[in-house]
Amino acid sequence: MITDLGQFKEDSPMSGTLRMERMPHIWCPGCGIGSEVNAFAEAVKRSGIDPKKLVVVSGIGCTGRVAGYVDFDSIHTTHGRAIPVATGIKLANPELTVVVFSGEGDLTGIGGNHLIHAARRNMDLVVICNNNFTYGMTGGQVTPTTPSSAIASTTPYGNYEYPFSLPFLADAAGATYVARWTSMHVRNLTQSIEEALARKGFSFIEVISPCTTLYLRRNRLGDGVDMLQNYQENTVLKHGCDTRETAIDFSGKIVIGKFVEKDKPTYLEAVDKCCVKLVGDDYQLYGKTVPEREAEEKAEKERVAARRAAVLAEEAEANE
Amino acid sequence: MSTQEIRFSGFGGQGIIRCALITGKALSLYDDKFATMTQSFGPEARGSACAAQLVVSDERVLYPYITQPGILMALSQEAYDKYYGELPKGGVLIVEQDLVKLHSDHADLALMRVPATRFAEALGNRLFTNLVALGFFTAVTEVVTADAMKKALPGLVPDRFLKINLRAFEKGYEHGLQLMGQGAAESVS
Amino acid sequence: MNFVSADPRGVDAGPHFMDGDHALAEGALAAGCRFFAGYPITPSTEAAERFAERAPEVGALFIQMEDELASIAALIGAAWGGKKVMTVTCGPGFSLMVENIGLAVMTETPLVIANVQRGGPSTGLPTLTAQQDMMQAKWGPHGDNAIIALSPDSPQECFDLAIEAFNLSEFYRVPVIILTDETVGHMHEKVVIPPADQIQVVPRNNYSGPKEDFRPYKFDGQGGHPMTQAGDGYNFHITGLVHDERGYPVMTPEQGKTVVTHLMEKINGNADKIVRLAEDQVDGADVVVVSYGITSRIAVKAIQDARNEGIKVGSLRLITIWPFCETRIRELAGKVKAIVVPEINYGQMVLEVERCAAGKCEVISVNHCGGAVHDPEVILDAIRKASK
Amino acid sequence: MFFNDLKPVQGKVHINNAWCKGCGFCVQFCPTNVLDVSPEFNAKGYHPPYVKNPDDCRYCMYCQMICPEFSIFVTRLDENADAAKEEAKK
Repeated sequence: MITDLGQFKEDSPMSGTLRMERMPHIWCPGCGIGSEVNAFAEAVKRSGIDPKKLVVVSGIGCTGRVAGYVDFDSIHTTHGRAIPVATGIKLANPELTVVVFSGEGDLTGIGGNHLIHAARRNMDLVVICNNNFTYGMTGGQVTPTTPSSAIASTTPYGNYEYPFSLPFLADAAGATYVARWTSMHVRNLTQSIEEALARKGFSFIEVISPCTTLYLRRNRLGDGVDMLQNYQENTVLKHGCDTRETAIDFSGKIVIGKFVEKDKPTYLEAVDKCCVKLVGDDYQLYGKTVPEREAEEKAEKERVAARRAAVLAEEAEANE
Repeated sequence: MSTQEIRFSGFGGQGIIRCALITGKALSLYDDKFATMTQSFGPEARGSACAAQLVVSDERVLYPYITQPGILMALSQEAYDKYYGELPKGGVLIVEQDLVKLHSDHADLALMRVPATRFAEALGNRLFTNLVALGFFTAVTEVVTADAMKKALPGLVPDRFLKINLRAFEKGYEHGLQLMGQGAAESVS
Repeated sequence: MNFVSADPRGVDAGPHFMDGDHALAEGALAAGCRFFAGYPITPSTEAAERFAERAPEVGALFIQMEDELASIAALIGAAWGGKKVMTVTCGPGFSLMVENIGLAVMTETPLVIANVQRGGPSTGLPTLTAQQDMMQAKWGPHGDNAIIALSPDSPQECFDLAIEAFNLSEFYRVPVIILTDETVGHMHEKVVIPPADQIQVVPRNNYSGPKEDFRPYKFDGQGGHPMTQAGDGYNFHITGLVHDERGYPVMTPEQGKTVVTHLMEKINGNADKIVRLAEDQVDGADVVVVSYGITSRIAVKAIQDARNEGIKVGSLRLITIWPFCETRIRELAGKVKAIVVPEINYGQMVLEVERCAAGKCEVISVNHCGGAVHDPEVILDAIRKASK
Repeated sequence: MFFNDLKPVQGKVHINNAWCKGCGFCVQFCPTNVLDVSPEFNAKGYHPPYVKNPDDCRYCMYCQMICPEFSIFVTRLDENADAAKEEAKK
């Protein structure tokens, strides 16, 4: 046990990733969001990307608070608008890696239109969607993913709406990377986020997560530990699974895995292509030609690879 | 201060708005006048009668819309039907000779008729109708100089059609001068 | 304010015959705007089209977003990504943007929105003119907040005020709204764009000191505080919640007061520096016509006629609508018999004028519910009545 | 190759009781049952975990990853290095 909090903060592997001065956070006991943030932090570290060039954007809600806790450039936007804000920041400075970290109510309810259009454009963003089947911050109302028959404060007699299957939605809208994990699958999640950070295009990662205070309690599903055990027992790993087969029942099995990974020009690549055709090779965006930007990107990629190699070597050494 | 109010009208696709744009640009950029151009937008401006208005003055135009046009160019029957009543006594009425059937001889108006579409077709495409009409308008109204009008064309007609548009303009212009030489307004009887 | 010459890439110098919407886009490009996100809506669309057309040659980026909510959100992102940003819309779209105008006010994000007003409420009169959004421009977002609004009366002024809007927006880190209307937006006139070295722009003021001293905010009721851009290593955090100077949420009434007071005072407390008016024969006048935008041009016609009848009438044209020219109206109210307020709405500015006049002179509203400009005769009648 | 010769890697768990909300994830999911729920309360009234079987920690860091409160981390136990560090401190 550690008694010196200052020392703990300093020694914690999360220092440099979390705004330690803002800890402890506001999330409930047994909530999965913290575990996801661990996975995210680990993925960022292993990815080798320059933390200075990473931006985290959140919407509103419990998961919306992630932006406020991570020690990167971060924006806590209005409800549902994380993706368009992230779009703006990415397009304003294409060198940045932009991650949207928000909840399913925020991203697929009020912000649903933005999600499908960013996916359609193959906007170069990583979207991590915490799906806990409820609006937590406002007291446990039904969301677009709440399974049929589940109880929420606004479906007190059971949910009679049809829920979204988010991987299917993202896939249908044009996302080029789609995966689903649970907050218990922190290792797989870390790997998925790492892959998403390293690639170009619209990546959508759904993370099924327990809302202990509201969803679990109201539906008599036990506590966080019970739910994580449930995730352990009732998930089926199916990489490449047809996203039409990823619907979630109230008590059925949950399909997890990496469902989609494909290459398609991103929005900015499409802009470049069109503009070079129009203006010629000296076409510039924000004063830089395409070859100039490509050279910079290549150089940065090499630095990223070197940093990543160093992290992995250090890890290997530690495990010797 | 002299202020002229001009209405260009016809059916959609005849290049009516373009006529007003070219004239407005010519006046305000090359003829040292003030010109304000307005047009109707929205569903009512699609198809049917299409119109653009130009207020021309030696001083800054304040009220941007026309109150009573002194000149009406009507390149379609519908446009003529709709707008000719606005003209005051002595107003200038320019109509497309083949497309507009007149209701009367308009004895109290200065009536000018131009076979713009026919001339345009002779030049190869009826798309040049508006430029023929504009050349004619320039000659008969003397609101704007032909020089300014020709300078205003680049940027307002596609580059590859600039020459032929100029020819269309000149064709109309010459026809106008000819008509003026014959003794001002034509009287229809 | 620090000025530099405009980047010549964005300046299409020379005389043009263009409409107000196009001039807005040209003004934005000249001011250094390099990011535009928007959604088509009559009568503002031409500005978006112009920006889209010019973006590749200028090296700017245009994106048509899925709706107005997304457009303004993208602007906030792009502003913190380091760019000067703009969108255009009109009433119905502005209504959708209101949410994130509030966020921009709260996060002190510089951005420019042109609202090319059309008749309302709701879908209203999409292709016809109005000035019905004056109050919405200020009171649209919930909560107390202050913005700056400017109103051009011609395409030339659309260009000029677009540059001014960016300059004010950069300095005060506040959304600036260009409140124009269908008539000015669609009206073609001569617009002279000066060469780049004659255009003064306020560059983005980014912090460059030590990281530990970096504060995205300073609640001193003043403008000029530096911001930062993503990627510079300062790890900024911004939120729509009430926050401290680091940007971290602090949800107490005391902090709420600190933040709101700053946001209001930054604009209202500097009204004397921000407000621009165009006055004509106001001193010694019996009657003053207070108007803005297209209505001020219509009013001049009435004013000239009134002067020909021997009435001593002055014109006060608001170039800056918000903050409202409170001081000037108070002064005038003690000196003139009456103030005549023509506006293309059911009576919005007149409420402000009445408030400032505080009963010291008569205030006559000449309203017109939208869809058209006034008949100058109606304004003339009001001036005649006011002079008696 | 003789696996018998390999010394198992050992980790050391660092727990921050102050932030713990007693969710029990670390205790429940530790593959080698290093941790247990403490009978003690922290300031917020939760039972934080404590290291019950320190020798069994294999430095897998799952507790660190799953802890939603960022209240646990694991370092690799290297007795020689630790001793050297202590020495350096003195």
